[in-house]
Amino acid sequence: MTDITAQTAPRARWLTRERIIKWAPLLVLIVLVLLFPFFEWLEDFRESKEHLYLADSRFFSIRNAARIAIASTPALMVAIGVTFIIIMGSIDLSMEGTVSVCAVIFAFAFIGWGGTLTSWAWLAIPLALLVGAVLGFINGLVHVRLKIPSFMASLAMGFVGTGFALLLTGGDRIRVEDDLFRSLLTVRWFNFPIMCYVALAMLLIAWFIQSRTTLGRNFYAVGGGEELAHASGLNVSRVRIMGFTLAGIFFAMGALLAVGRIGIAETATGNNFMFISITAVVVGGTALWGGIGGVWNTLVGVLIVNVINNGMVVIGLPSYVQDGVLGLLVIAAVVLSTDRKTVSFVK
Amino acid sequence: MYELRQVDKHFPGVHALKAVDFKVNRHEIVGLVGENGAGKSTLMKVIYGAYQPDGGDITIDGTVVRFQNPRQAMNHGIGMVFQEQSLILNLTVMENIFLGYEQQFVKFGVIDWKAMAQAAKRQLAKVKLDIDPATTTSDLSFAQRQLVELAKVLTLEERIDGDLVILLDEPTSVLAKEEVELLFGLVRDLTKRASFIFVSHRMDEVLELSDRIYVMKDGAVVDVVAHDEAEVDAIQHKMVGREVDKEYYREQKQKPYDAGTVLVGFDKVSCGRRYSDISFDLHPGEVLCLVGTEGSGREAILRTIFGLDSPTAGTVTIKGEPVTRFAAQGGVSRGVGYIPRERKIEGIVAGMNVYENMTLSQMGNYSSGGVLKVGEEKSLARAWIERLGIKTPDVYKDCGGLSGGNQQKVVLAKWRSGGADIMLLDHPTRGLDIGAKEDVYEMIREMSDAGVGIILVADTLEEAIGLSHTILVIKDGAFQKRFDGTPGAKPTLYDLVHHMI
Amino acid sequence: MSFERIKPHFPWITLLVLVLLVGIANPSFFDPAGLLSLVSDVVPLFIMALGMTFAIYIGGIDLSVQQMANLVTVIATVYLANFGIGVALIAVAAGFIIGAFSGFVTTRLYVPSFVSTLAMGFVALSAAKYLSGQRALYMDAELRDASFGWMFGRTAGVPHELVIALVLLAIAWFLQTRTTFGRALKAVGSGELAAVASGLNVDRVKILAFAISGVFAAIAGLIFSVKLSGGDANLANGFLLLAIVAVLVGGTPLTGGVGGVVNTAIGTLIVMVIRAAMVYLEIDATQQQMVFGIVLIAAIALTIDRSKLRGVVK
Amino acid sequence: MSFIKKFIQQETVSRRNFLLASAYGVSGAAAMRMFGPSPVQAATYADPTVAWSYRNRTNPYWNEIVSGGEAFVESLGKSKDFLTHLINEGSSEKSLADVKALLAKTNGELALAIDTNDAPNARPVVEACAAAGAYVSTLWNKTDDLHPWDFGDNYVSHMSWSDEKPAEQTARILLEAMGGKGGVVHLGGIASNNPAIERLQGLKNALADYPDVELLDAQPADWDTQKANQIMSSFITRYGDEITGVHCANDTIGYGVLEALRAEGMDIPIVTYDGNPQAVELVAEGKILATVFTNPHWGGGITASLAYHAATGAFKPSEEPNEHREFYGPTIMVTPEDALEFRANYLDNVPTYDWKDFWGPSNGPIMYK
Repeated sequence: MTDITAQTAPRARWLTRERIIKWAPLLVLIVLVLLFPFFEWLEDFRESKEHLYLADSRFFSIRNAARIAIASTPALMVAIGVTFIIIMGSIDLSMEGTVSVCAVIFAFAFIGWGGTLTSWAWLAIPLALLVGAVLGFINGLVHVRLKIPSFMASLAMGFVGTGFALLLTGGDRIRVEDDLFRSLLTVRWFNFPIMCYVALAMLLIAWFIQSRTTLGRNFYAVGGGEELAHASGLNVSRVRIMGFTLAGIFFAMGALLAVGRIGIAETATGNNFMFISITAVVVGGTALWGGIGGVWNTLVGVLIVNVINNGMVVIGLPSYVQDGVLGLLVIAAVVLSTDRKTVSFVK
Repeated sequence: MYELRQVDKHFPGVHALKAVDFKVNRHEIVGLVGENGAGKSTLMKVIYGAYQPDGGDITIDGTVVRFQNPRQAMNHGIGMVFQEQSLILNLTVMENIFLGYEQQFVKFGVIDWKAMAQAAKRQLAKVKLDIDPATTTSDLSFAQRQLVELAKVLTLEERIDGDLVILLDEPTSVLAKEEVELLFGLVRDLTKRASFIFVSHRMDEVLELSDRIYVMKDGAVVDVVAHDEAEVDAIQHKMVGREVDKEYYREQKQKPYDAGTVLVGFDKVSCGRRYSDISFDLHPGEVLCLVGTEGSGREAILRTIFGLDSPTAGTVTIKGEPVTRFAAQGGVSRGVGYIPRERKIEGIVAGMNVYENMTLSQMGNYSSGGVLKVGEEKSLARAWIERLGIKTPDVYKDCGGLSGGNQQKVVLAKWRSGGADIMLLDHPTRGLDIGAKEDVYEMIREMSDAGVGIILVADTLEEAIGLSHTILVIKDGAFQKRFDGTPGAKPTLYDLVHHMI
Repeated sequence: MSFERIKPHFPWITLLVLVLLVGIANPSFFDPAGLLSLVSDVVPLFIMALGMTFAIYIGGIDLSVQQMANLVTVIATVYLANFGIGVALIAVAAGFIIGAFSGFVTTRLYVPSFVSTLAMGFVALSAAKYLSGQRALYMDAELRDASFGWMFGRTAGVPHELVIALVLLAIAWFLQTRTTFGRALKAVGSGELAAVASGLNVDRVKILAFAISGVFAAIAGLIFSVKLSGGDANLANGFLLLAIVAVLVGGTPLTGGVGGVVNTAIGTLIVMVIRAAMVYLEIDATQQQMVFGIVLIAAIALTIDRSKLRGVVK
Repeated sequence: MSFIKKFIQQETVSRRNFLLASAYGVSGAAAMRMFGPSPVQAATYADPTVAWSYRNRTNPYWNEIVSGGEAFVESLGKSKDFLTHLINEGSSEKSLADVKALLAKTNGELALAIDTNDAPNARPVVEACAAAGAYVSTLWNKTDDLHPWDFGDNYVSHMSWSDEKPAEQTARILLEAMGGKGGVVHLGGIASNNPAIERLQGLKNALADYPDVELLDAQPADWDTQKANQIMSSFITRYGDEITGVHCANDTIGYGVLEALRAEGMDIPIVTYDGNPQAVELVAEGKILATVFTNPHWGGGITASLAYHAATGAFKPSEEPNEHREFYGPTIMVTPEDALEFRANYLDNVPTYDWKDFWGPSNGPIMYK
């Protein structure tokens, strides 16, 4: 007779399969971080140059870490936003449009209200976040109220967003030159520019939302079993709309950091975020069918993608093979972090 | 206190509830029995707010109420402990307990996990379950999950000032005997605070626990008996509408099987943690029933024979050939047919019509060079619709829109028409009404006569006993005992239960 | 109930309404020659969407089609001189292999098709860049005419491109509705578990679906390459999202098992009409994309048959 | 240089040689017998629709082009809105489909100025215009075997820019600023685009005279600011202080590079291309050493003007010499010394051009290699 009231027995072995799979994305990241310096070493070794593995690596250096971090921050914000949606088992493809609109409205407001953070122009920041929230809210409404699957609803909303940004700018690009705002990029604390700390703060907020708020936990409930969650009295429609709204806010944050990085807001600011962010989320180990994963996974995923991108240039891989290598590495990373025993089928 | 008056519910093509009167008094435990398909689950869904009735009233203390969703019902003190696992597996125990009611632990927008854990502890203590509330639900055993379900519903106690009505849907189906007693003790304790509606297939338990018992048949309440007057035979009679006799399971049609030939041979077969060291032989014309509790490994054995799971040890032989590669295609080509329990998910393809479903496993027979002979498919379908009496307007009807019994007949037709001579039946009568069940029993006998070897995982023990030539009892993946089921010498319910738990 | 009965017909009703709206606003839209030319120009996109339908029909998606077509434009241009019309075979083979590999990664390695096909698209892009030497290449006109000139003539006023499209549509329709493979596709899309429990080789069906998607993308690339008489690694850019949109607007939702190739034909025409409407209705250049998005939401909201999206809408 | 890269590059070179031999070797001359309609006497129109088809509105370069087109229609006494815009969003398929739609709508009464997005797309666009009796002038992209004079009057002209020489000049300015030694990196456009190829070649030509400068790396940044930014930071990791100069294929790439340098606190000379107002500003501030102004305003206006005037019959293209049908656009080098003056002359006050002076500012006939 089994004693059902007892605690489930603690896992005897420390290195269980589940645990390895859970940490696989991080392992992949570590392997990549060690792999690229190896190629550097190999190159110098072939040319009989003095090279101490890692110590003499240019890739494996604080300054390059900062560069990878800078490149990662806007994508991280966008990826965090879409992480919440993917945890719910939906998908959001509207990020390119939302990022563009937020960036452009931010820049217009910032310039119009004084052009420097020391004036009322700082209000442009909350305005941009608000715009992101509104766009996300509309996206959620279209999805939930019109009962259009999120893939289609958000894809179309993405077109609308990009179109709206184009309408606003008429194709012009707006420079944001304020030194104080640009200190996001130019001022460094402990070798990393401020934007990295901003991104870190947002990551912690996202983590907080994910782990300490009702909304965050409800995302997991919806992703784990929408009908069950509904039967438990959860207002699933509301959670969904809130989720898309929250994602919109993070997309707006991504827009702000993207503008902070380049100093330019334009319709093209949002380009390329869609595939990179979803790839990063999946590579980080958040499953597209929902319920598993989280923002730390997304951080690892974004870093994996950016480390690959940076490392390929650093070891001098020709540009035309870079896309292919990125593709294959992404497949490899996802394969390693998927628990094939718990998945019945994948589409 | 809680009352349904003349409640009606229609679904397309089904009159699921027919003018049902139902009443629960304070501190009362009300039993609800009926065969599958009698309307119990629809009635429960109406009670806890998942369905809205088409006619009649729901009253609480004489006031008419109407629930749009389960949450509104909960706010009136009505909670449900589900039969199917309704916990969300990727959440922790405490999150499941307070799902949708986290607000009480939120301070300044932050969930106070400690407070929630403590509160969850209190709830778990009510069901005497001592586990860490932060455990991920998927790590719990089925029995533990069942208690967590109960603990979850009991949160109503703190939340609602008024009376509570708690539905228990088959709460004992996965519990061991002591656990059942523990649960009953809990429920009796709790009657101080709440009323219960207890739904179970285990007649003895219903009789033991309930103050009054409602008997349902074909969507209507056919009898209400008080605890003291209740008798198993009488209730069963009401439930099925006649004596549950040998006729019901077609025992008179049970013929000896051909012991000289072996269709499926299991020789010390193990499959991971699911089952181990199982041996048996299946012969033509034999109905072999695997008996055990949920998760005892019955289904896994079926899946191995069909080719969906590969064994980790031992030898499986089908028709004398040892199976080396386990894949469903192999199973089908060896003449194995599989009627899965999840009929709507694994049995039929909703969205495909009758003839498409019937030929799905045997498209090779109805095509040449990969091109389908749709005409032949349709005539096949028409033939089997007639032969099995499948109720469908035509062969183009989407199988997702057929009733459960007719869906099951389509699945049976799929395998029988394909010439399967080894049939694996996993809960073939689950959710079917009496008439449909009898059709299934009839078909099992027919197949048996035709020399088909059948491995059955039955919906109830009575069914297992009534239908089978041979019964294997399995517990926790291990073989317990073999019973011979020759008519007249069949084992009793007690014999089986004794070895099951 | 009558509303329910009209529902499956919404895609083509939407198309008809759109055509009428544009035509009323600008009657020159109804000029048969102009319409015919519009339709024949959308052929490469249509063929790509046709292939995509198979991937979406089983509940997946194929994001590699655009890069596949890019690769084929390069292959066709580079090898035309060596193999003549034989490059068509190479192109189709390349499409099949890359598509099948995506399918393999999806079904056997459990990588969601959204990621596996995206990644395989990158691989195809790399191959295209490598083969093309990162340059825009063009075909020798005589060689092109000798091998593929037949693609662009007219017979009795009907452009051959259109004939090709119709033939491919017929083949795809036949595959979908009349073959065991098509039936298996439907089973996998509507109820994968039931398909497994019926003993279908589900993995093979899925891999084949992606392979077919690759083949159609390759054919689209080939036609496009011949039409433009050249190739480079970016030539087919802009196809991907439109191809997805064409499938979705036609009423084949991402949940699988519903819709089909005929829907995609209608969806492609809807996309074509919306796009042409921008020109005919003289929508301001800066507003076009936004208008496109809004019309798209409206069109999808109209064309998807929600009663067939079993269960929850994600 | 990395051994992987060396290996793959060697492979590519042999592959490319093979490819060139096969693609070009068999038959050089373009034959139009089957595809192109035979040149016939083309009809002219009193009031044709004037349209510009271009890549997108997010690049200031195209905005300048469009402003030229608009200035031209205004010179006809019409409003700006008279100019029809077709935007292809970087899709050749859309480019062609939109042109076809417009041809159908206008029944061929069309004067089209177009950049076909990708060179191979030029042929079907021109063929469609010719078949419909419309008049088309192309800019930038066309394949070398496609010529206006093969289409009678309908294919009016093709204008491009010879970027090799100006890019070489900016490269020389850069290399001089570097003191004739050190290492330079190049960030290019979409690799298969002709201007991208020519601009890199210009740098390579200049480098021949500076043996002490090493071309450390050249990668395509796809004309994209953000991509340029990321590639530049990776370059900084790989080469660090070895980089003493940056050669960019256009201004938008330059912005990304500048920001990457700014993030690192690095200050090394860079040169760009295109002469966008913002870039000219940066040149004036000394942040960019040189850019090349290709006068997109004039280019946009004159391309539309050529098509329009051919369509109205004001001039007959087939009677013009070949150098009037295929010609290079003007280029003006902008350096810190003359940036302010340049800005005053060309940007702050856009000159009023005589849109009938078709070939005045042009830069000689297009030469094929």
